[in-house]
Amino acid sequence: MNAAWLPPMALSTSLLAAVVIFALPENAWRWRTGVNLGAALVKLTLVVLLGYRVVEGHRDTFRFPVVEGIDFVLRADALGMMFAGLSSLLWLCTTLYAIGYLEGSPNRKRFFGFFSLCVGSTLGIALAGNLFTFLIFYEMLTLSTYPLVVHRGTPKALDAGRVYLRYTLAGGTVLLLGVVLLYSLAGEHSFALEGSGLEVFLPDYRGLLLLIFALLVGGLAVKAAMVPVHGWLPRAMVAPAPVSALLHAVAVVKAGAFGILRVVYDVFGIELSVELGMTTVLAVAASITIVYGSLRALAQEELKSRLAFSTISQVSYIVLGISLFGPFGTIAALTHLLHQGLMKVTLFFCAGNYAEELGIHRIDELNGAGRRMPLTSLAFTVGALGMIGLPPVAGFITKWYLGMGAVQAGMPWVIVVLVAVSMLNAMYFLPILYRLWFRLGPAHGHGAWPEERRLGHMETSAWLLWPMVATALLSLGAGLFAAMPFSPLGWATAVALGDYLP
Amino acid sequence: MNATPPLFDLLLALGLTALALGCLFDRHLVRACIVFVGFALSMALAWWQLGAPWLALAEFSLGAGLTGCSLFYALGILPPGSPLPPRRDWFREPFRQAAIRAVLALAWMGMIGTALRHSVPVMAYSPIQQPLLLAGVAMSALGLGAFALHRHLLRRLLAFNVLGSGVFLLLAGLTGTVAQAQALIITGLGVAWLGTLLGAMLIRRLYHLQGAKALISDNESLRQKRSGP
Amino acid sequence: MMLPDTLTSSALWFNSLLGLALLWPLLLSIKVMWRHVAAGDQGVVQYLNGWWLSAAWPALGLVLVGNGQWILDGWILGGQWELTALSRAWLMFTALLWALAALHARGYFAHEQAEANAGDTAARRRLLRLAVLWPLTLTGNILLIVAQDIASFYLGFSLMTFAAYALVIHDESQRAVLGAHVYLIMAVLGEGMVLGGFLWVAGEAQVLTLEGLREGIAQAPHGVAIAALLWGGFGIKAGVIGLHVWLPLAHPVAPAPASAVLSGAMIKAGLLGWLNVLPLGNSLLSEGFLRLGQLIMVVGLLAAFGAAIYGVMQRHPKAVLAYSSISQMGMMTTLVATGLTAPDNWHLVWPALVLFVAHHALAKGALFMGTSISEHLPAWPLTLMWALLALPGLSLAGTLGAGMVSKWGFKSALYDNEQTTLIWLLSLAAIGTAALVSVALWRQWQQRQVGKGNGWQLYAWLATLGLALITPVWLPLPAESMPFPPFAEWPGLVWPLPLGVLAAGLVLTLWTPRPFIVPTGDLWWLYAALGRAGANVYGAMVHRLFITKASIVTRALAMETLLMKRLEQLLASDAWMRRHASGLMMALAVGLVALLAWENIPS
Amino acid sequence: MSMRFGLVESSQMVLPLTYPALWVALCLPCLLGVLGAWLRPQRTWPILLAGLPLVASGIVLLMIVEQYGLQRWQLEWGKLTVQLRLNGLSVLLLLLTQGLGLVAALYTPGELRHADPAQRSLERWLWPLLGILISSLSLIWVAADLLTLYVALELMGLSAVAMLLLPGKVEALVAGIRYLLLALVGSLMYLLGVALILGHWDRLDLAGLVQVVEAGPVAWTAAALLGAGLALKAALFPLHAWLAPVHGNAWVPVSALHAALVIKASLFILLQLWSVLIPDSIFAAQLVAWLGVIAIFWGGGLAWRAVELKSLVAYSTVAQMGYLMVVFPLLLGPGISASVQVLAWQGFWLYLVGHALAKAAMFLAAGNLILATGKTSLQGLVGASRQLPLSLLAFGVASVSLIGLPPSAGFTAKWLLLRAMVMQAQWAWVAALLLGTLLSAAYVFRVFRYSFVETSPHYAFRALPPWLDGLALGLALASLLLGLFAYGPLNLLQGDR
Repeated sequence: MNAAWLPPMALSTSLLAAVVIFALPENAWRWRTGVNLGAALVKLTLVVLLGYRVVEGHRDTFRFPVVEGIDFVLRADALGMMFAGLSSLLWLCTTLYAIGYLEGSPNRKRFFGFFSLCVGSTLGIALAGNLFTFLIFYEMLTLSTYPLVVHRGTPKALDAGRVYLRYTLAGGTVLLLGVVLLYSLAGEHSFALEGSGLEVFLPDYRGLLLLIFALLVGGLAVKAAMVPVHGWLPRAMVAPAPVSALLHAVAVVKAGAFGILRVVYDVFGIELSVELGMTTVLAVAASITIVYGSLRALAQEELKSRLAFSTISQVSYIVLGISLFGPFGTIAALTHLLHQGLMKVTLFFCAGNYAEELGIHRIDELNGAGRRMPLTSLAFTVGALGMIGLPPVAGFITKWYLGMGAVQAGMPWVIVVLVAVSMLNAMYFLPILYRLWFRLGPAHGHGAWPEERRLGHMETSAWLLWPMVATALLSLGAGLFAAMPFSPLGWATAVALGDYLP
Repeated sequence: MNATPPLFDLLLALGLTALALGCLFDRHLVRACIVFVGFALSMALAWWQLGAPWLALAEFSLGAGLTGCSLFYALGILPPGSPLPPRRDWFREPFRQAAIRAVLALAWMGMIGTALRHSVPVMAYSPIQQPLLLAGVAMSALGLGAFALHRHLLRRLLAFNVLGSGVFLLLAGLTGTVAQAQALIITGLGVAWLGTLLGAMLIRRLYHLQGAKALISDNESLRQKRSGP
Repeated sequence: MMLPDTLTSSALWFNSLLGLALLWPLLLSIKVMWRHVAAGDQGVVQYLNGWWLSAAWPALGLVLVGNGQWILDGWILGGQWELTALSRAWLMFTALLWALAALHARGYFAHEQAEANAGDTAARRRLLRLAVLWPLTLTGNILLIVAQDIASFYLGFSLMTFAAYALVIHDESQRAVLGAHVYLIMAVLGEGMVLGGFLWVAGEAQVLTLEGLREGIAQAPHGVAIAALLWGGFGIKAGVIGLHVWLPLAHPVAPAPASAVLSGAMIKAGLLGWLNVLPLGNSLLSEGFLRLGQLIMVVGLLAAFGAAIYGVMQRHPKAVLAYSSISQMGMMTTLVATGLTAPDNWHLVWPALVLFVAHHALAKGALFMGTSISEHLPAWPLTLMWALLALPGLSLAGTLGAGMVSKWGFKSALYDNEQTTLIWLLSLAAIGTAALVSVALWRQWQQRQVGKGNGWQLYAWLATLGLALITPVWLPLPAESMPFPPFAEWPGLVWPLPLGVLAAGLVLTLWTPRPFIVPTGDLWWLYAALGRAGANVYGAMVHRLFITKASIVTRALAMETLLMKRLEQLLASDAWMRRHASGLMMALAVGLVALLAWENIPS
Repeated sequence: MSMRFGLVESSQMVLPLTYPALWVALCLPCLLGVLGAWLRPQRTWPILLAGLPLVASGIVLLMIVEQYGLQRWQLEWGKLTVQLRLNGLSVLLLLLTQGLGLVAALYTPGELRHADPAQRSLERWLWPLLGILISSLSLIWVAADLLTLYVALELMGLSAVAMLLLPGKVEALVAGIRYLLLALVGSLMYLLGVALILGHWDRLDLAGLVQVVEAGPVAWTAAALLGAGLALKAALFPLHAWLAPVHGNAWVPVSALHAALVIKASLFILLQLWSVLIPDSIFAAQLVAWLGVIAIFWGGGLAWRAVELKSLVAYSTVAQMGYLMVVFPLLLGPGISASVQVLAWQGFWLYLVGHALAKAAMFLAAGNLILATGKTSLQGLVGASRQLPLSLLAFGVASVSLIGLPPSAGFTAKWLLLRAMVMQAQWAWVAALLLGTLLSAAYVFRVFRYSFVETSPHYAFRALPPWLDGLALGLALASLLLGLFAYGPLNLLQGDR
């Protein structure tokens, strides 16, 4: 039984929400909040339903022809549902957070409208059943994110927006070329095919296949912020905190990483990728990105830019996992897709809370913030420890599987990278924790906060607090109960063993 | 085959070419317009000669009468008492520009001539046989060259009209006076008059709004205004 | 090796007690936080109250229940918690030490509590931090002992490591901050090495349990390298020479009860790590492991002697004791190494080692607590006091009580294998121990103060002391593995003591170098200098890259401006095209014809 | 190629019920225009009501074509024969014309209400001119002989010029007279080409010409003359320069119609005639394509540096026409495989239609922005994102299609074209298309950059009736959705219909 209506319906929740939000007047705060939350909940429900059906063995597919021989396909498969679940869940959290974060600021209608579009595109990316459909939503994501990046309207924000567009549109164009070449070579190619079907071209078109692979992955790497095409990401930090959270944890960088997953596993197939020798290249590129991102993060003095460079480093773990041939590498990549999302979103929520409540932007202003904002600081601690890869936070699980995958794929040098980066992560996160908890600051009567506002009777407004606590608990839970059947790890293992590998 | 061309045709062709030259390159605008009316009358004669009395009538009324009136309206002569724009065009193109136009016009003539040579077999043997066709070629080339060269709007309007006449003549010469050709020429004449009328009104309006300077198209002051960083 | 359960216990009973042992400290730390929050900014809270003191008691109860196993399927990567003969004994002395140290802490921090009650916010903050993180550290320690799966073990290890940072930094003095930072840096380094080793072996052997890991290492192609990596990683915690630098810097600055658990329980976790991951007693080991064992042995002996020689020149009694710990750990390292060099004998060595470790834990705990006693001497006879203070030292040197038993234990185990050189070397090292203890006592004597003592502090110390001396009595090891030395062997065990005391006396009287010649933390200063130099080089490189990048950016911007100018000049010719549209049209037509003709001319 | 234009001789009977629909489609606009001049509607609903039968006629024709395929009519009028044909392509363009015409008409009252009263003296004339324009455009799509095409072309040209002149500003007049003169000369070129054809082959019906035309100097010269004249009218590079000033100064619905349809009509005729006259020439098509490549960058560069909003939109038209020019070598010439030609054909028309919708939407949106801000420059848009979200959204959606980002018609068309180019291994065109995409993104996003500025002082904005924005947004969305739902329209474009 094919419930074709389910995928488009899940997709349309956020698109409809965007339309309704655009139609509502600017000051209809209650209505907008209601629509936002209602849509997020409905979408989450639908995605859970889809996921349930995927577990039951259904692959709900919705398709119609766009032009001769090319279909628009929305298809719920296990891999897509991982990403869809992540985006729906974090959309809910981020929406709640954003409602609190933007309270009283101008242009909220625009913000939430594009926010919904952005998440809608992300879901579209997750559900896309072929490269053509993927490309559609991928570019939609670029466009709907631009207004969010320049939301503040300051010259800095506008410049960041320009840089963002330069990178992503150029990347999108490269991707487009790759997709066109692939379609010209092999025709319509659904993600659903067993095996890649491209092996037949290997003897005659090796060079072309290599070129297509390079174009596809190169185009996607822009959004995944791999070195040397990462430059947009730290600049995009001028956006409001929920946007940064969304960009970094769910939407944009993940879209790139998810795209690489699709290309390597579903378009080329991992065997063909190995055969082409591209996985080693990918592993080296990812390792360079990981180390470079961490080194740069070490030198940052702003909290958000440190987190941004940390993202550059962390997202490439996914790519690294992809490039490690074998089930463990795959599991690591898939798991990290979710884990990194949870942890990073927590960290950005925290950074946003510090900025909103206390006006803190620089790391050296954080002294003693743990006393003033204990829950936020606890959440930050959880996120940071996870990033370092300490158990029981979710980051450890990924690192574990990455290491196993590295040995399995015959690339033990990756372990050196992993350990070195863990140390680097510790070097740039532990000093923050030290400042939060052990240094004396304004909360102890030394100096004053840059710009203190009392947003709620707790340490800050409840809108800002609870989503963050929820994501922190989730990232803790994802690590603590990783061996449970429907944990991210469990799901990733099912996907990796059931769907992709011989 | 008759080796000598009909004398009247020859004379008419020469006269048309001369009148076209006169109206195109006379800097005195009133004089040029008067010459143009003469040119249009000769055209009517040519249509008569080609056996298309309806076309002659149309040319007489539309080409000579209404177009002439439109031109004089543009010059402020009709209706009496209108403001009078300067009667002479003092603007001079650099020599190089003129030379390029001349070369283009010659190339143009060559191109049309080659096509005619293939299309009308007679032309290959004795080009003189069809003097009106040749006049059409010359007029269209002259008209186009002048149109490209001149900047004064009225003179461009004149050049366009001469070009049109040349094209009509070519058409008639190539096809004879079949119904389709007549329909095309009548439409063309009507459009040419409408265009001239519109142009004349525009010239008057522009002169009214901006003065004599505005009548020189694409002069520096306007260009400066349009181009920006 | 497995012992019969001392109590017949159902799995449920075991599991719930194990859960309680782990959760109880967590709950207590939440409770403290809650009470602090509930009391508000001005409220008075007794942080180290009776509840808090009970943190380690469920773990003690667990030991009494006996061996057992609890498999948790959903836990991290699949949990397997177990009390084996080894871990049961280990948990016993660890929990005991934690419980006693907590009692001691109640007295030790009474003064600070009073300040907090008087409204000193700094004292409140410090006490709250201690009260919250102490149970957390304990949880980590318990977890790493009971864990038989890698993830839980690593979790416990890291939890203990990072939470203990708060214990070291407690008084927030400059030296405490330095000590804490050194501790943390070395800990992170250790975590990294351990993680690397774990990942490697997990990938090679695809195992999740420690038992599988030991077998995996023995068979893996790069087993020796992995073993070396893991040995180094845990060695940082266990104070292997070269990696020991945090010990002498962190111990003196930490509060006495914290030093007691640090030195007594936590550095033993490193040793437990070795026992858990190294393929000790596996008779099918490759040649490489033998070499590794020899290397470890050499390093251990180096620590045993080097630390002793360096330690006697220290001034702070706790620093001396820290060096003593390093020296003792060196001896234990040597014993561990025999598991690799002489695997057949390992079944005899390990109970002796555990006894040694347990005794050392309690005795060292007593010694560290003693340093706080000597600062607040009660009104008891001085000789009695000094005798009591010296007791654990004497025991450590192997002259009486449990120390003698344990020394005899491993001596006899080694005798069976005829490793006489090793025995002789270890006896020689005992001289060092004796000397160090003597110096520590002397330094305590020099810095003694009277009064302001507290009953909790004193009685906890006495209890620790007493329990240390009778370790074999309560340690849940088979009695036959803890034989009491026959009388004839006594001189052979006692002789290092007088030599040690003599050596100490000589050093103290003849040559006491200035502190800057023998700085506490020895190699740390070298490492720090090297690290700083490396950081400088890196910084210079980065700076140069930064300058290069900036100049490239400037140049690119200049180029862009220039290009824009050119582009605008070019685009200005659009007006030219407007002017010449008709001419262009003519040219286009002529050109098209020419092109069409050219195309169709037969070549 | 000429097959695809429906230029086939067939003796198929014409369904009688097509006549009324055809006459309504061709004549009703003129009648309505006269009515409009008389009544001068100030509200939208009468216009909507009047436009319904028109659109209905288009839909009836669509259904007929879908059902029965190609339709041909021969109207005898004295010695003259007027040939008309209706295939999938022409009915598609007819519908597009009617729709855009209706939207432009709906927009007009709003535009006039807010226009400078000094410029409204001639507003009465707008309605009949609009009517003539739409009628003549409809005629162009269906005309199948050169005479009818000439008449329709002249009608369209003159009415377009007149409409552009109506505001009466000096700039409009200067631009208008230039346009007038060039358009007239262009028509004469066309006429000259027709003269050569008529003189040589003695017939004007295209279907017949397909049979008799053979390569030779006459065909070449005729093709060159027609090509040059129509290129001038279609504003193909390098004859494009008159376009921007014309658009910059006209009324908004007029600019919209002009950019969307008028110049496209000339291109339509150009391609149709070339497919008849020089179906096997590579070089001419290559020349056009190379000029198109230059146009993409030239127009893009000009739009990128533009100061005025409307000139940005106008210059972008130049660049977009360049994309269409680039397709020529894939449509004309020997040795193009059928699959490539199908892709290129579909891509060409999809791009044309998508661009027409998007460009019209963009002009309307730009007009809204200019009306509301009272400023014509990009600088004047500062703060618009807060005050005029809907106008800006319409502009944004239209620009998505213009840039060719998914899921717009521009994207789908570009996709088809890219595939055709890749299959034909025309890498230069591929590069031009992709780089052009980036360039168009660069100039379009300048608008947004200004509109998102929040730090500058805010100007007072005039409130606009929401239906003005609604019209722009509707067109933009149509262009966007056409990309996703292109299957039906493209099916219609196949040659057998």
